[in-house]
Amino acid sequence: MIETLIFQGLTGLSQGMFLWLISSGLTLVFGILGVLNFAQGSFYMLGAFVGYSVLKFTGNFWLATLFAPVIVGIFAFFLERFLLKPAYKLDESYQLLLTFGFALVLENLAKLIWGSGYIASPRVPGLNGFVMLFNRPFPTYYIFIIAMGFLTVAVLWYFLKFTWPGRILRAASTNQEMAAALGVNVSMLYSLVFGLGAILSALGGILATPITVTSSGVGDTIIIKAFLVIVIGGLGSLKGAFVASLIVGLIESYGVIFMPFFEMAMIYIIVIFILLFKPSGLFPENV
Amino acid sequence: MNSKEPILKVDKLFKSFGDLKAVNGVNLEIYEGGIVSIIGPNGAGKSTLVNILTGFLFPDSGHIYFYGERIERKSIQYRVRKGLNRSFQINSLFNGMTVKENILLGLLYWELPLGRLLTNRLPKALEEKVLEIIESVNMTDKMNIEVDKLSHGEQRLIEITLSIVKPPKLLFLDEPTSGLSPDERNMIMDKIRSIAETGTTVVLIEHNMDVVFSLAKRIVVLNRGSVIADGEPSSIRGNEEVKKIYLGEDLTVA
Amino acid sequence: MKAVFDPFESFEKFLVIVIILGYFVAGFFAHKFLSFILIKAMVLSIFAMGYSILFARTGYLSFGHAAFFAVSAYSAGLFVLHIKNSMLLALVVALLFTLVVSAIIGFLSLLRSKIYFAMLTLAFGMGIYTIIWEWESLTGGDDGLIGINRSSLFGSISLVPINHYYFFALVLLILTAISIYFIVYSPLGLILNGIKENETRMRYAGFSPKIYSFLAFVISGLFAGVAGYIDVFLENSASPVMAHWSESALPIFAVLLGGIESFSGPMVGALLLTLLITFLQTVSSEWKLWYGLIFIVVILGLRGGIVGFVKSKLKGRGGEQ
Amino acid sequence: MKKFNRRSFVKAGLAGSAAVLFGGLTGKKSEAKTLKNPIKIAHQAVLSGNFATYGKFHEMGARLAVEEINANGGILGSKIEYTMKDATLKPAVAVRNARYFVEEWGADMIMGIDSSGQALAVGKIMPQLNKPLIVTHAATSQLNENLVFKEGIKQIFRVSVPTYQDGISAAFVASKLPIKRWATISPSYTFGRVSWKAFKETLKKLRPDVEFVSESWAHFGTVDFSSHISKVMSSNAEGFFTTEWAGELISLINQGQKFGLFKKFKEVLLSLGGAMDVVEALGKNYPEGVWISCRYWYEYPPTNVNGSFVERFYKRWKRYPHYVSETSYSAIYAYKAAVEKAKSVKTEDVIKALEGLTFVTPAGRRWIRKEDHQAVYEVPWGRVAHTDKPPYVTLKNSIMVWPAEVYYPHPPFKENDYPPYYNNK
Amino acid sequence: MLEIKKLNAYYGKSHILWDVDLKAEQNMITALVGRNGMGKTTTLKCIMGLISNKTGEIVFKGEPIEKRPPYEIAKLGVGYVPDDLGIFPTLTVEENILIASYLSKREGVWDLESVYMLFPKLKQLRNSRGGHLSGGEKKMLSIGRALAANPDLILIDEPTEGLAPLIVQTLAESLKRIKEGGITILLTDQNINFVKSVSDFVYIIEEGRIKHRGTVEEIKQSPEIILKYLTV
Repeated sequence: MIETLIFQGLTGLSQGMFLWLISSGLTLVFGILGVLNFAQGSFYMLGAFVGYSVLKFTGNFWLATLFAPVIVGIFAFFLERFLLKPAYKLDESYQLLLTFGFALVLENLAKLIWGSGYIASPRVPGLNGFVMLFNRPFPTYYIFIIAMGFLTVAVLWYFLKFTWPGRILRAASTNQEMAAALGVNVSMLYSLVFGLGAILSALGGILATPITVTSSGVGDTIIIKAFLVIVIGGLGSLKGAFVASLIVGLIESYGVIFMPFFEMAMIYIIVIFILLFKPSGLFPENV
Repeated sequence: MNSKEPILKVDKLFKSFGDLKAVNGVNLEIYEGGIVSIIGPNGAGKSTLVNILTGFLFPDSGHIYFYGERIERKSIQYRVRKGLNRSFQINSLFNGMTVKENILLGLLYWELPLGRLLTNRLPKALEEKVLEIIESVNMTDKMNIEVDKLSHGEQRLIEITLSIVKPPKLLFLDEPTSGLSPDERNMIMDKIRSIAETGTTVVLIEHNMDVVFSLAKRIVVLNRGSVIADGEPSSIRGNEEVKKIYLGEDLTVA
Repeated sequence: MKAVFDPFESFEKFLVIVIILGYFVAGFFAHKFLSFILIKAMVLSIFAMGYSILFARTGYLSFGHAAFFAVSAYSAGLFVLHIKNSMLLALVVALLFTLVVSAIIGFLSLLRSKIYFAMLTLAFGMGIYTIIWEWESLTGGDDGLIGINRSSLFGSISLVPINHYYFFALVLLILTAISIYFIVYSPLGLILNGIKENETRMRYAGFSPKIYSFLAFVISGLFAGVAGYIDVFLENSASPVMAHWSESALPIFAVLLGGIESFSGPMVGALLLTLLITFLQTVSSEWKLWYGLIFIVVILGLRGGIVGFVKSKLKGRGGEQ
Repeated sequence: MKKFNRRSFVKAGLAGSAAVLFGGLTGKKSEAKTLKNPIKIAHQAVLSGNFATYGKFHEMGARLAVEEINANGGILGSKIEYTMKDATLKPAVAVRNARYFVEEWGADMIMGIDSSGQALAVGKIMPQLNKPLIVTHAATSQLNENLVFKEGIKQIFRVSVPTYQDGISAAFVASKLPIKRWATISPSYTFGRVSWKAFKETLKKLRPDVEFVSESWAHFGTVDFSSHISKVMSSNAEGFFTTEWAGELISLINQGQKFGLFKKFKEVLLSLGGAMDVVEALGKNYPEGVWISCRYWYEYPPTNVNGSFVERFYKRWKRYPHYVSETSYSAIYAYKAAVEKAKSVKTEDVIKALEGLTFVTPAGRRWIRKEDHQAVYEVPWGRVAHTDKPPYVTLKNSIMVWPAEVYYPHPPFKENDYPPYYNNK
Repeated sequence: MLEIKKLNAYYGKSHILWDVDLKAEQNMITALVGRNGMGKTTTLKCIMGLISNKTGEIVFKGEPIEKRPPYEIAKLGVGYVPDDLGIFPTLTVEENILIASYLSKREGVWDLESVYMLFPKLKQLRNSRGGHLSGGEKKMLSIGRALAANPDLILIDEPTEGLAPLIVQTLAESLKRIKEGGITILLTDQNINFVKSVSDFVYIIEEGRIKHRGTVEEIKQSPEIILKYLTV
């Protein structure tokens, strides 16, 4: 039983990491731009598709992992410049609706470009095997995913804590007027943060390709979960997004054993409780 | 000052934001009738005090008694229904709605029987009352204009009118003349006088000393969240401590 | 543009009456598919008009109203399938259930405001979706409820032929339009608008805004229920996707397309949206792409919706004279 | 095991030679007087979202049939006009499309439909529309048992297999395997539950000694199966059965490989593992040795009819036919056969002609039962082996087939009346 | 250094500044004096580019800046100490200072060490989060941060607000040293004694209009002006 619990825990962690990659992007964008970005799921999907194209072109999964998020990030950067900026004067619910429109369009554009089929999963050199835990195999790729999750946490933490662009980001999240008065180009910062958010989500997308299937509808499914994650964690809190991603991942994983038909409902129940009793989430804090 | 019971009694009120003590143990009694002014330099805690007294913020500690009833944890609307209202420093109207609709919204709670919530035509008396109020501020010709299209002075007039459509017993006016031209200021001052004459006790938070001294019978001076002087205008004018806080603490470097 | 003293009130009224007359006349000429599509448009109109009370008037964005649509559809369907084959009683039962569910969800969601409110309605709505999907013994799970047939009204008026049902739906549409008219152009409508414009000021005017927001929520929920009721007897079936959050985007889009500030907007928007989707689906298999693009254009470029656009043109002409 | 293979091949050969009606290649010239020009056939399937690939495969099969028939003079001289619409997976959309096809576009026959909910919703309104509906994918047994057999909605036909195939025929395979303990990860909706129940009950009858030790239910739209896999792998099961399909099955296989699922379980049965979308996506990565099936497999039956169909299909689309391509293709030929038999496009005549119709299709001989309008045909199971040319997966050396009649429940359908009707001895 | 001509500014419908003309001469401390609510903060925000709804000219070092965004104005060499001080609460004291030098990329005498020398208290607090400082500490930090960007002109809004007398005195000393270091200062205040002690040139603003201008000597010699505009 103990081994089962540990195995479920590990798979839950790996599921949580994908949620973390999406919800960290959502959190950054919300923390700086104040926009709840529905299209974050589309960036996840684009990450997988663009990654697939890069992989086809280069034949190297690691190059795809490197380039796909950057390409998607650049795309998001321009999307923000041209289509999201005009909406900042609107009410926040309109911004949400606008990004919902982005998601609709991107999903269908992807279908036009990459077709409607399922995209084959690449093999990842060196990570196709498994390690033995309690005499049961556990795939190395999942361990890699968990490690990548923690790595992105570390990199983001380091970036925000110890680099100047990161400090500027933290500064701007608390006082944009002062940041501007010190020389921060806030409009550019917005575009860059939107791009960075897209990079994180797209990284999630490409990393998921070796184990799941990619199709144009995949962003839709995951964004709702990510929304729930950031509500649990606290809007705008990266720490909260991380902890909540892991909580949701673990609940789903243990739910499969303990309450097979209600693990989906569990998330909603938690969200409802959080909103009623701790409305600002687990970690109400700024980026 | 007055042997009667105060209508508003503030007892050791505290409110902090982080380590900033915005309101630091304020004690205050307001008696019925006339105009009282609260003045003080920037950051003295005037706005926070008004926000706490009118229910926009809850205090950290201390009590507020309105006609003897403790109200410091009551909702805004509860206090309003008891006869305590305010105007806002930065106009807080129903933008996008006409003058008439603004005034009507101010009156609806008091004047409309619940059963007529869905009537397509307003009760005659109510309709007349709205027109009467609009006329009293000389805006009859502008009553179908959306308020955000009016001049700043006109908006301010409606701001104040909105707080007195149902005359409150105690009214806080937060910087009623800020951002106004001299003409507009005189108009607002007349308005304030007439409000006080109808029996509403007015508490005026104001920067403009001409306005304060020409209207107020009693002045309360706030500095760093505490009351440092309280008395008739003449005594305030001669108060050295007040002079100091306005002109700067007595500096040896000077 | 706003409640009670809208100078365009008569224009709005006129527009709604024209559309209703149009539906009425079309009812005699439309052949089967067109009447089906027009009933669909009426369903969306009722849904959107009710939704506009919450979204356009009171300023709350809900992603959970599809759930009320579905609750009504399922309770009406289950009632005629298992208890009594009476469409009138089914309407009463459906609205009763919708009332209870929307009151509970509305109460809980309104404990928080703005973006949290949108999230909460999404969560509660998806909770209902999950219940419908999983409670297979009652709801038929993913297969849904089937065979929900129309019967007759008062024992004599048969609603089985689609053109009869068309006029039944039209009567409900007219009743909805009248109710919405009375809400929008009444003190209640003004109060709701006041909450949207300035909730704090409403408190200083003596109101308890939450009570009225709750009222708006339940009203909009009830009309979602009316729409769900008509739909289930039109489709003769109910399925869990009815409750999915993405279905809540339809009334939102209808309201935005028609014009968020206007009384006739939801009706205009619903009709256009229904025709638009039908048209796009016919001409292109990538219809959702076009749908999304139009959505973006409406939000970025056509803030007052179509009715708002027409009104500003009319107003502009009036100003020049 | 070999015995079965041989027997199945014999049967298949017989079926191939028993071709009675197959107009596509006969190229019969049109008769002088045409019935109606053009004959309109409308098709709907899911073209958007996660399952969009299904709609494309549907369309490829149907278009191929239409092109062939039109090139050969049409149906009794009338050309076919064909249209295709996105049905999404929402019943309301399918109903709207159906209404549009019949009432607006003037379709003579409508076909397609993927989800059970859609099939039932559209089925229910068929008396109003009164045109033949040929379902090519949705598998719910309620369609033929309740709507057609019990309620008498005669307009509904289905050329694809009902869920029996997925659960019951899998149990036939399982009964021959030397293992006792079974586990499943099944879709958490009606289709998955019905199939698993059918599998369990049938297998229990065939092999009273088996046990079902672990089940895990995955929601519709699950992308990550790892916790389900982890759960079933912690049991002591030896065999694994699933009716997961499309993208979800691909995910399950991918993740299963990573977790060593195909090593842990001695036998794995994937009822829909033979669907071409899954085969294309996995290609050479398809784990060898697992048992797969689906509602049509491009290598079966090894007849000329099938071989030439696969060839033409490949030539036209550069892909191998999916089962929905074959069912869509055959639906149109079934309709053609019926119209030619009835010499009429009137709904009642076509229905009458279709009832009891036996016709030869790429998937072999199909026979439409009169009582419930279900086309009965055989579908193979086999073990995955790799080849060097696309689609890189072959079952050639391990195909197992049972006569469909023995595992299709018969009218009158009684509750929980699962086979075997087939006498094992 | 800085010249403002006919500046009018608005908040919504509210006309806050009326034809304000103002000059800040090189290497001087210019004070804009008035009671609160008179438009002092708005004037500084206009210079910094934080208010877009304005008309008139603002010329800094010969260059018109009224149309420029705040970050460009900052890079031209204008530092800003707002009345709320604008300390970044989640950054440490040291980060708060260094972020300014990082962003400005301007060379000069001011760096972390020289700021610490000016305000030794900050050095002790270097690793505390900005949000945890007291009001006086925040004030030092805000000024120190503005200096670290090595601006040519520094705008200080209400430097004495909320400060204890002793600290005001230290502050006056510090401002003089900053001036000696070659930085022009434009400050607003209502504490006339403080203004008298530090500034070279004084503008008195009331109701958004400049009512009086003169050197500090002139102001000192006309107490009636002070009484008229500044006291109760």
